[in-house]
Parts: sequence; structure tokens; C-alpha cells
Amino acid sequence: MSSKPKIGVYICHCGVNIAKTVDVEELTRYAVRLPNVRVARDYSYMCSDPGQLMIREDIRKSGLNRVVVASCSPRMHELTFRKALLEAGLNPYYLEIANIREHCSWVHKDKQEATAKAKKLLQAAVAKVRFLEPLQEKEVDVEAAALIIGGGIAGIQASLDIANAGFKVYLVEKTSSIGGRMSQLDKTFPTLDCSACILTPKMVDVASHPNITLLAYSQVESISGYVGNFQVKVRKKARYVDFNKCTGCGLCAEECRLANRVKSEFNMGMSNRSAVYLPFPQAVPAKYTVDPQSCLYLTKGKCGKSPKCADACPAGAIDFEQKDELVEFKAGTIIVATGFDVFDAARKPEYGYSDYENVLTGLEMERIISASGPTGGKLVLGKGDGEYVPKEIAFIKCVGSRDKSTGNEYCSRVCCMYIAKLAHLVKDKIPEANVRIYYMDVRAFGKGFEEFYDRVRREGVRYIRGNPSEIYRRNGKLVIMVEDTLTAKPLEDEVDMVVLGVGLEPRRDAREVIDLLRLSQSADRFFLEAHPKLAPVDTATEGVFLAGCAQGPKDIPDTVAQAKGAASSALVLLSSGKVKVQAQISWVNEATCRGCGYCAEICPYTAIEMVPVNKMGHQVTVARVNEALCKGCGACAAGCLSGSVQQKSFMDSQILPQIAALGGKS
Amino acid sequence: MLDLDKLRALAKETISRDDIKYLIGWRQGTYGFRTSPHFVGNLEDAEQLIFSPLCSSNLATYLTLAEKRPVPRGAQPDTRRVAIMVKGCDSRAVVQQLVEQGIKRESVYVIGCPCEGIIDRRKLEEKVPHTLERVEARWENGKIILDLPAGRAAFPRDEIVAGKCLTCRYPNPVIADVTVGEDVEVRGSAGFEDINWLEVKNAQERWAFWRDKVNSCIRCYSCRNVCPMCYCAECILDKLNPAWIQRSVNVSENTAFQLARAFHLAGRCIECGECERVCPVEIPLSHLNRKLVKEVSEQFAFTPGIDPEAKPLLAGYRPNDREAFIL
Amino acid sequence: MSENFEPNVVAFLCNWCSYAGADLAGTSRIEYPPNLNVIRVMCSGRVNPMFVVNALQQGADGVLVSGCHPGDCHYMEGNFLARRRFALMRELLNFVGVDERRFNMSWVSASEGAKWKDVVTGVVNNLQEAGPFTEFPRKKIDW
Amino acid sequence: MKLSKDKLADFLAAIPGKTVFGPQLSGETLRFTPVTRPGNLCPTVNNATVPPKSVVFPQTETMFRFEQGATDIRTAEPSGETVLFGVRPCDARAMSIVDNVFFWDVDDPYYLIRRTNSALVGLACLDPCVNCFCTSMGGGPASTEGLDILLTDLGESYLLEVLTGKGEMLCQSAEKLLSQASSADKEAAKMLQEKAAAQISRQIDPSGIPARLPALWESPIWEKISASCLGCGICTYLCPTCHCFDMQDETEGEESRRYRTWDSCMFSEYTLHASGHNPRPTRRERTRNRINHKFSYFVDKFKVMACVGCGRCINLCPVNIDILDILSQVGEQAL
Repeated sequence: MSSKPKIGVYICHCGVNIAKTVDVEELTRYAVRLPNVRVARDYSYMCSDPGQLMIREDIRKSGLNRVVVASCSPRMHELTFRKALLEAGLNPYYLEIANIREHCSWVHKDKQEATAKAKKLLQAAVAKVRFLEPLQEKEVDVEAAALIIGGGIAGIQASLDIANAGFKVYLVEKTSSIGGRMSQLDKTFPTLDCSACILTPKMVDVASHPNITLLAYSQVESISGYVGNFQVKVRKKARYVDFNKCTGCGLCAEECRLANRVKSEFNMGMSNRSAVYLPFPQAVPAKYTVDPQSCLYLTKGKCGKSPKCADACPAGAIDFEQKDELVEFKAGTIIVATGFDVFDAARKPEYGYSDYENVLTGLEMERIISASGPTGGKLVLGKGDGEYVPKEIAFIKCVGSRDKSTGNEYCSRVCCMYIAKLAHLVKDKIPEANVRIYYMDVRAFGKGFEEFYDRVRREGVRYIRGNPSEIYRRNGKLVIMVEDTLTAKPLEDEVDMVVLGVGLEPRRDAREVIDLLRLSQSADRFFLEAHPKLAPVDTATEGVFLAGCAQGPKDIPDTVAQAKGAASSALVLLSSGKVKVQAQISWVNEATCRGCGYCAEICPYTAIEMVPVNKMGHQVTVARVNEALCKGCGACAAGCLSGSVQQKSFMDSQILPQIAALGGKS
Repeated sequence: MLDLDKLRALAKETISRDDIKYLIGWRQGTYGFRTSPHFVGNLEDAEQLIFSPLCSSNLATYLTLAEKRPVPRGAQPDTRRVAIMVKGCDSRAVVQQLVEQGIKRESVYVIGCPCEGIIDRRKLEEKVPHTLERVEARWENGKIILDLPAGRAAFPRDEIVAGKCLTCRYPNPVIADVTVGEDVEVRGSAGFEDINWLEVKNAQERWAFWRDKVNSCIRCYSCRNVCPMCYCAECILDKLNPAWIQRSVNVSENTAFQLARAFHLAGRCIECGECERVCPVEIPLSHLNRKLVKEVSEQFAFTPGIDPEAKPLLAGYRPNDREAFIL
Repeated sequence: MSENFEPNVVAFLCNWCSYAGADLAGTSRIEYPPNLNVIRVMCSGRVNPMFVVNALQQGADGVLVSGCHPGDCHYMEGNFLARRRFALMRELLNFVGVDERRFNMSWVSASEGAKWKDVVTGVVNNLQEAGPFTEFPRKKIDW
Repeated sequence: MKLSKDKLADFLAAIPGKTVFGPQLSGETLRFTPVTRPGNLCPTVNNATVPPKSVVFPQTETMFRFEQGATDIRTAEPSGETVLFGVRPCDARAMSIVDNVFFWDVDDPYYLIRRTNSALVGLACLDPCVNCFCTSMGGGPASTEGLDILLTDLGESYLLEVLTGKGEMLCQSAEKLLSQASSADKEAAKMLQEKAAAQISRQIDPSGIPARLPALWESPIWEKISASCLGCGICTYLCPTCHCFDMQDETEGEESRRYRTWDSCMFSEYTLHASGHNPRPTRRERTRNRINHKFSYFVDKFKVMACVGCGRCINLCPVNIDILDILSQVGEQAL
């Protein structure tokens, strides 16, 4: 064991953040009296260079062998101070932080009470630090490959960045083509670039990049292991089309018995495709897929005398015998870029989305306006002889956003601008149309947003402040019931069509990803980042990063920026080639272990195995921890009846003194 | 009725086998109603073997209590099987020991003894005090027959059997390589009448009850040592660094000791009632265990010591475990 | 019980959710009673149920264990394991006559700073009513 | 002298400035605790489960207090004067035997104070238990050794024999409550005492045991006897002559105390060295030690056996390890 504890206590004022509420001088006087404390100092910013220097000097000069810092949360600066210890030649795990800011000065007002509480927290930290033991940080190699889940613009960008840096990338996309939501958009705000024009070159780059293995129409089945060494299993779903033989000529789709009879997901169900299909013309990979939900041969086992697609394919690529394929590989790091779903407008029945065909969502409007969409870019309503050009067009914003009744309290961030963009495009196509936008607020915060909003208004689009309460049909027209909240007048607005500015929601299958990667969700149900400001692309699971709307609603530039951020974080791991593993892991005292195997049963990482050992000539079984697999949760330690399993830095012998300090009346 | 001659013949045959180290059974005690664990190593020992309503000890304890002396260099440890006689409750201890890898299936030879209820010595001595002569007992037609010095006496089973037998659901061994005697009918109540009366009292009354009991605990550790599930090489409650429980004997440490003991048996207690039987100051320790048995059964539909392949209760969970108590 | 009684609460918080949630309450300057002191563990699964007994012995009037919401455990299962253990420990304590307000368990996520305040306030208020823990604290008797 | 039973409460109340301990129910069993209401006393049923040694040698006893880092200690407050009422002759005799240990090379200060400050009022055993064998060990149901007063239950009253000066002092304060005993009373008491002695049916002649034990050191009987031993502390904790203790420190905040608390040679950690080595590694060695200590080492040192035949270890052993059975095995074993 180590020598007698000589403790240094360092109390941070954090400017006034702590010192205003906690009497730091009194706390310092108190600290000196605690057992084994050699020196106690207070300073305005302990985390600053002079603050750290003070600690390092004391360690060197006074021979301190334990350090307690009373400051902000250990989640903020534990690493900072560990480094300071290390630089002074002391094992970095001889450190304990008393959180007197987040847990004390910021949540209490009474100085006396806060000071008393700070004393207790400090006393507990001193009690624990006396029993801490030095730990060694070990390193493991990082597999030089990244897994990227989701082939939207975020996943594409991250893949390209990592691949361009020279590392292997596995890009897994659930649907048959990459491109994601961005590929469905017509123009992008506020610059009005053609979405496809800027996206498709990147999609092609992905397909042709030598470092990228594109696994489209695939899903991640399982992920095990740990940072640097994830074992990934991906299910490549059967396309029933030989990937290598298919040339993408499209004859199969033309000949399919169900040609133009299956709703196109890409066009939001507003046009039809065949049972064998390419989701959209620029799809990557440009390979056809047989839709197992609609294909007659796959659903009924019979398609005429023989499937027409197979007959038509000159390359003989149609293969109904194809099976799902499991692909396994190792990855050192993972980026989650699974994107979003749009709000289901049917959940706001008062807007009649399910009842009236002329009530559309923003994404449907994108497809109608797009030259590659169901109408070839013509904005018309009705069909055949009844076709007409709408003149009165209304947009409603915040549908499924900022709305407690739907459970979505957040702002979806893109709706203000995509509606302004759509309004502009409508005016562009039908200059005489009367376009109005019902809104709660206009949030035009981004680069060029306010200017664009201004431009749209100048083009004659009217903004009416009010949240419509109902839409109903009268004489073949849609009537919007709304109160103009600026004039406080109720309106009944008769229009030809309504476009709902639906918001963004987490993917409905987000749970599966959470289970796969042990991620957390924030209150809005999007994936939770490790820190909202300082670690916005990291997650609680080491080596796993977030990009794009999976983490929260954002527009294309923000998505791309975050993807680049996630790629850069992943590259830090990949290019260093090594990663430190947890030091605060479990450990088994084999002398007292009774071999019951509870810990091994408990461990969620299968990090504990039961091994035979020889005790005084008898074969007995004891538990042993695999240090690379242990994540340091300590569940085994709490489950061990004999106390033989302990978690380093959270040992019974370290926690019980903390309890004693906190339980005592100070 | 059990034929002792047959039992002894079986014992002789068993210990004569090459793969059996010794047999653990019961013999008549030194006085009165006592019996004692009996280690049968030879044919002569087998003659003293008995099985009767007086055979209270749960012998499974000795499977894990057996001390492993250092094996001299060059020698091989004796890995022959230990034959053990078990009642229903005792057999559950064997199963639970298998679950917890305290013993290996191939290292024990289980002789099952269906049991109609074991006499609570304290209850009997109240009815028949001052008995020095050795007394034999047997089950007969739902009664317990005693050959007392004053003559034969028959007692209704429920009057003199231990509390644990009144709620016993497993009178027949759940694991056995060979069984002596016929299976018996399950007569124990599935309810928790034994603790319900205490549960319905208010918190102050319950504490008053327990304070009085726990206050008299002398920390002799017989409850722990007799328990077939307590076989850690070093009990966590004996540790001095860190000291979970201090050595001083007072209400605080005694309560903590008994709570720890009971909690460590959560989902593991097989209700043999030995802790309560051996307690020299008569603390109703089974109540603590039974409370947890009740919760384990009601909340998690779990019964330990039945299935050797079962996953230990507290080493697992179900996502939909009850959590009404969580804020 | 007296209005003036200030209970002493020891809380065990998991690093990833509840401790972070309590940090968020701090960052958001959400005020709550100062009666509760936190011991940080990596996971609620680390909290040995005997810590509760020990805390009561050592002078706590009440104990709180807080972890991630079911399904959100950073270590996948730790909170589920803890839930089972404490479901039983709670019943056992209650059975020997410890007021059920003395042991509390909560799920507080990293984003629930406001819930953390509610949990602390609720626990402290309840213990103010329950009064000091007198059943089996270690006493300076015989000193 | 004679004390009418209805004046017992007054007799106890008349003892000035002393705490009276007597057998009372604690939980489900009898032990010697301070008498607050004489009605709670249970002097007529069986002997107390916990012997009265717990009054002069408490299970847990503070020795001194100190503060972290300080160099001075504060010794415990001396205890006040006590009267132990209803002590059985076997337990009183046991105290005289234990005195040998605590007043041997040095006087144990804690024991000394408690012991000299206590007076023992005995109660003759008129209805011995099945496992009593005091008569074999040099005592008897009305043995007076170690007692200051002996009471014999005559039905309506107690015959009161004052045995020592301490006993006389006790009676002085209650003189008015006592009456003269007639010779018939004395005769009746003697008859009852003799009848009780005759009732004790467990007998042994232990005189040869001390000489035989050293020769049986490696005998297989120890293995056999200890096979069923659970290693618990019942036989030693509840033995009136066992007197081993452990010393520990407890800390609360900055204040600590050193205390001693009963220990048992039947515990595996009793002889466990810090190195991990244990000179008595198994229950065989521990059982052998227990018997040798009582019947060999103690005799060598103090010329008396450390057993008074109270029968507690026999009554309460969970697995029927019977000290008389052991002694007869020792006696019968070929040397």
C-alpha cells in the first residue's frame, strides 16, 4: 500500500460563481483541520494555469500524495486536474473533486447553508481521497475503420471526409439508395440551389470511393465490443437482383406486371412505381430492387407463368432465390446519422390532412414542385379533365412543432425557411397566386435567412400571424378558421390548397439504434449528445458520434457542419491508432471469491469469466475481469455477496467513508 | 413409514462404493429429543443412521462447510462424491448451491427423504419438559408418535412441527439420486400467514417488535454459520477494512447485521428455517427471510432452489419489473 | 414533526444521467433545499443496497438512489439490476419498521434538471414530516 | 434470616445507590439487566440464557476514548455499584473462576472495578435442568462459592443466608424487612437443596481428564467431534467461564473509542494472523482447544477446571455437540 496520505485541498472561487454563495475562506480554514490535510488553498479560478500551477508546486514542494479540488462538477474538470497531477508526477487517480458549484453554490441562496453543505461535500471528498489507490491507464489499438449508419447528407459527408483521410468506411443505409431526405427536396433555402444538383455528385463520390464500402438496403444487426474494437454485424437484405449483373437499364420495371401500381415512397405516395424499382433516377447505387412487400412472385409465389422482370432482364440479374446476407467487420469508431421522420400531419385532425386531398405537407409540396416529381414540376390540382391551377394558397407553420398537444415542444428550425422557400417557388410558377402564410413567429436566424424572408414578402407573400384552429370544406374550397392575432379579428379564409409546415421528429425506429449502441435520448427524444455545448457530436458511449438530424432538427449547412465535426472526432481516434481504456474498472480478489458466478451473470459486457484456479491443491473456480471489456459500471461489485469484486475508485472501502462523512452531523 | 433397516442397508451400500467419500445423515442425539448430524464413514457408523421427525439439521450446510485442508505436494485432492441425506427443504439448498456453483453435481450423491414435518424442539419441550432419556419419533397417519419414558404419545403434526413446516411447499426432495420412503402430500400453506400479522402493524409497532428482538442478539453468528447458503470464505460482515458492520454489539450493529444477512439471502433463501432454529436467543429470523420470500414470489414470481439451471434472481432483471416505488 | 427539523439525506447518483441532471439543475440555477448531499457512482447498479442501511446507521435521515430512466442506462442494464435490488431492500426496511419515506429511488435523466429539483424537494419535505431517524443510528452511547 | 416474597420489591428498593441487575426477559430469553420494576424479575424459572458474567464483563465495553491525531486518551467512566440478584450458584462459582484470569499477573482495571463494585445475591437451584451437571464439577444447586447472599425459595418466602461482609452490608439497609428464620425453615431449605442435588442425573468424574488430554492431542476423536461443529459462538459466548475478548476501534467523526467485545475461540478468525496464516486452521483444532483450555491449560495455571456444569453449551448447541459426551470420550479413549 501507499504511504500515509498527505492531502492538498484546493478551493475554487470560480470568479463569483462559487465565492458569492460559499464562504471560501471559511471553507479553507475548515479544510486544514480535516484529517491528513497538509495544505488548503483557495483561488479565483483553480482550472486556470496559475491555479493548476499552485497544485503542481504543492505536490512537488510539500510532497502531497492526494489532491482534493472543490470546484465545479467533476464532469467538467476532472480530466484537467488529473492532468495537473500527472504533470507533477502524481498518479492522476489520487484526485477527488467536491462539486460545490453545480451541486451547491448554484442551487442554494443562503450563504450559511451553502457553506455548511460545501463543508460536508469537502469532508466526504477528503474522506474518500485518503483511501484512493493509484490506477494505470492502458491503451488498446483502434481498428482503422469507421462505421457510418445512415446514408443521408450527414452520413455521406462524414463518409467522404473519413475516406479522404485514408481510412476505411462502412456506410450502412437502410433503403435501397443513399441520398436521404435531401434527395427529396427541390431547391434549398435561402440560396435556391437545386438540391439534387449539389447532392448527387457527392452520392456518386461515395459509390466510387475506394475506401468506402457502401452497404445499401442493409441494416446493422448487432454491435459488440468497445471503442477501437467494435464488432459489427450487418444484414444485407436480399434485393432479388444480382448486384453485379444489374446494369440499371430499367427494363425489368417497365415489364413488371405491377408497373405504375405501387406507391412511390420517394414521391410521398403521389406517384406510382413498379414492384421492381429504382427509388429515383439518380439513386446510388443505381441498382434495381424487388420490393418484397408488393412483388407478386414474392408475396403470392406466382407471377403469371413466369416473372416478367426476369424474362425482360437482358443481364439475367433477377434472382428470386437470393437470401439476406450477414456481413461482419470490425470498426474502431461509429457515426450515427440516422436522420429524422417528418411529423405525421394526421395527428392534427383539425387540419383535415387525412380528409382533404388539397391539404399537403411541406415534403409533398417539395415533390410536386420538383421537376422530377409526380407532376413533372407543374403545380396543378385535380386530375385529368378536372385539372386546374390553384390560385389561393395558404401555408400553416409549426404543425407538430412548438406544440405541447403533440408532445413536441421544440422548434424544428427548418420550417420557417422551407415554407418561405416553397412560397417563393409557388409565386415563381404562378405569379398571380395569392399566397399567405399563417405563423406564430418567424425565425430567420441563419446566414441569409432574414434577407430571404424579406425577399419573399416583397414578392407579395402575405404573413398572417395566427394559428388556424380548423380547416373544413365549403363549396369545393378549403376554409381556414383562424384569428389574426395582430388585429384580433377572426377570419374565414377560403383557399384552393393548404400546405402544412410539418416539423421534424426522431426516427420512429430510434429505439433500435439506442439498444444497439447504448445511446440516450434527450427530452425531445432525439439522441443525446455528451454535452450540449462542448461535446455536441460525442455520445455517452465512447467512440460513437452523432451527425445530422438524429441529434436534433437542423438544416443542411448545419447538418454538413456537424457531419464534418463527427468525422473529425472519429478521425482523432482513427489517426492516433490508440485509445486509452477505462482505468476505473472492476477487479476480483480471488482469495475470497467464492466462485458463485453472480458477477459474471450480472456483467452486461461479458467482461467477467469464471476461471479454474488451484487453491492449496484444490481445483476451484473464481471470477476474473477482462480489462479491455470492462466498462467500469460496478454492477458486479454491488452484486457480490462477499465483497470480493470491487470497482477501482469506487470501492466499498472508498464509498463507506464518504457515507460516514455525509451522515455525520457537521 | 420409513424402514430404518432399509435406510441403513442403502447407506452401507452407498459408502461401500468407490466413488463415495462419506455419507452425511442423522443419528440419535445424546439426550432427550436431540439428534445430531452423523458422518458415516464405515459400516459400523451406518448402524446409527436414522431419519425421523427429530432430524432437524439441514445437512446441505456441510457440503460447503467442509474445510479444504492443503493438499500435500504431489498428492491428489480427494474428489470422491459426498453422499447426503436431504429432506425437501434441504434438497432446495442443494439445488441453490448448484445454481451458485458452490458444489458440482458430480461431487454429491443425493439421498432424498420425503418429510412430513420436523419437530420444533422448543414446542415439544414445553409440552414434555425435563426429558433426559433419548426419545425416538416417527410419522404415522398424519400424527407424530413419540416413545416417551412415560409411554407412547401421539401429537397432531401441526401442534409440534416447526413453523417452516406449516408453510412448506416442498416436502419431497426436488433433487435426488435415490429416494428413501414414499413421496408425501404437500400440506403447507401457500400463504404468508406467519408474517401477515406483523405486516399489518404500523411502522412504529413493527420497529418496537424488532428492536426488542434484535436487542437480544449476541452476534454468535450461528444463524449465518448454519445457513447452507452462507459459505463465503470470508463473510463480508466479518471484514474490518472496510468494516460494513462494527464488532460492537448493540441495536444499531445488530440490526445492520440481521438486515444484511436477510438481504444477502434475497432470492436465495430456501426456507429451511435453520437460522431461526439455532438462534440461542430465539429471534424469529425466519420472518425476515419469509418477508423477502414473499416479495420475491409476488414481485418476480421467483422461487429459488427448484431449478439447478435457473438464473440467480438478483443477477438478472425483467424490463417490466415493478417500479411503482420509483419517483 | 417540528417544522424546523432539517433532515440529512445521502444520495447516490449515477454519473451519466442523474448526476448530470443535478449538474444541469445547477447550470440552470434551479434552487432546491440544501439537505441532500451526493455521492457520485458510475451507475446506479454500483449502489450496494447495504449502503442504504449503512447510511442510516451513520446518521442519514433518508437515502436517495437515482439512476437513468429504464432503457437509458449508459451500461444498458445497471438501473434494471438496481431496481430489483432496491425493490427488495425497500420492503425489508419497511418490514422492520423503517418509515418508507426514508428510502427513495428515482429516475432522473441528464436533461431533467427540473425533475431533480422536484425529487430533492419531495424527499426533503417528506423527511421533514417523518422526523429524525431514531431507530438504529450508531449512537455515541457509552462514549 | 428470612425475606417474605411480598417484601422482595421493598428489599430491592432499600438497597441505596446501587443498580440492581436480575434475570429478566430480553426479547424471548432471560438475561441479567437492570431491574426497573421488580415485577419483571423472573428468578424462579430456568437459569438465564446469557450468564450474569455480562454484568461484570459486558459483551461490549468501552476502554478509552481519543481524538484523531491526538496523543492523549480519556479512560472510561468507572461504573457504579451493582447488585446481581438471582444469580445461580453455578454462575457465581464461574465468576470466582474467571477472577483468576483477570486478577492474574496484572489486575484488569475494567473488570476489577465492575467486579469489586458488585454484590452477588444467589438463588439456590431447586429444579435443575436436564443438562445440569454442577455436582460433577465441584459445585451444587446450593453452592455458596462466590456469593454474598444465598436465597432458598421456601414458597412464601426466601431463606436468606448472609455469606460475606458485603452481604451483611446489603441486609443492613433492609433490616426491617427481614425476619428471623426458624430452624424448621433451615431444615426445609436443606431438604429442598438436597432433593435438587439428587435430581441432577447427568454425572461425570472429570478428575482424570486433565491428565489424559495432552496424550490425546493427535487423537482422531477431535476430527469426529468437530465434524458437525458450525463454528458459531454459542458455546463460548454463553459459557459463564469463557472470557475471551477482541479489541477494536470505532470512529465517529473525529472522535474514536477503543472497546473490547466478546470473542470466541470457535471463530476461524480468532487465531487468524495478519499474514493469512492460521495456527488453528480448522474446526478440529478449535474444538480441541476449547476442551483443552477448560480442562487442561486452566487447571495447569489455576488448579481449577474452567467449567461449572451449568449445561448451557449442551442445551443450546445447534448440532448437539455435548461437552459431557466429549469428556466421556476423552475418558474412555485408550492412551
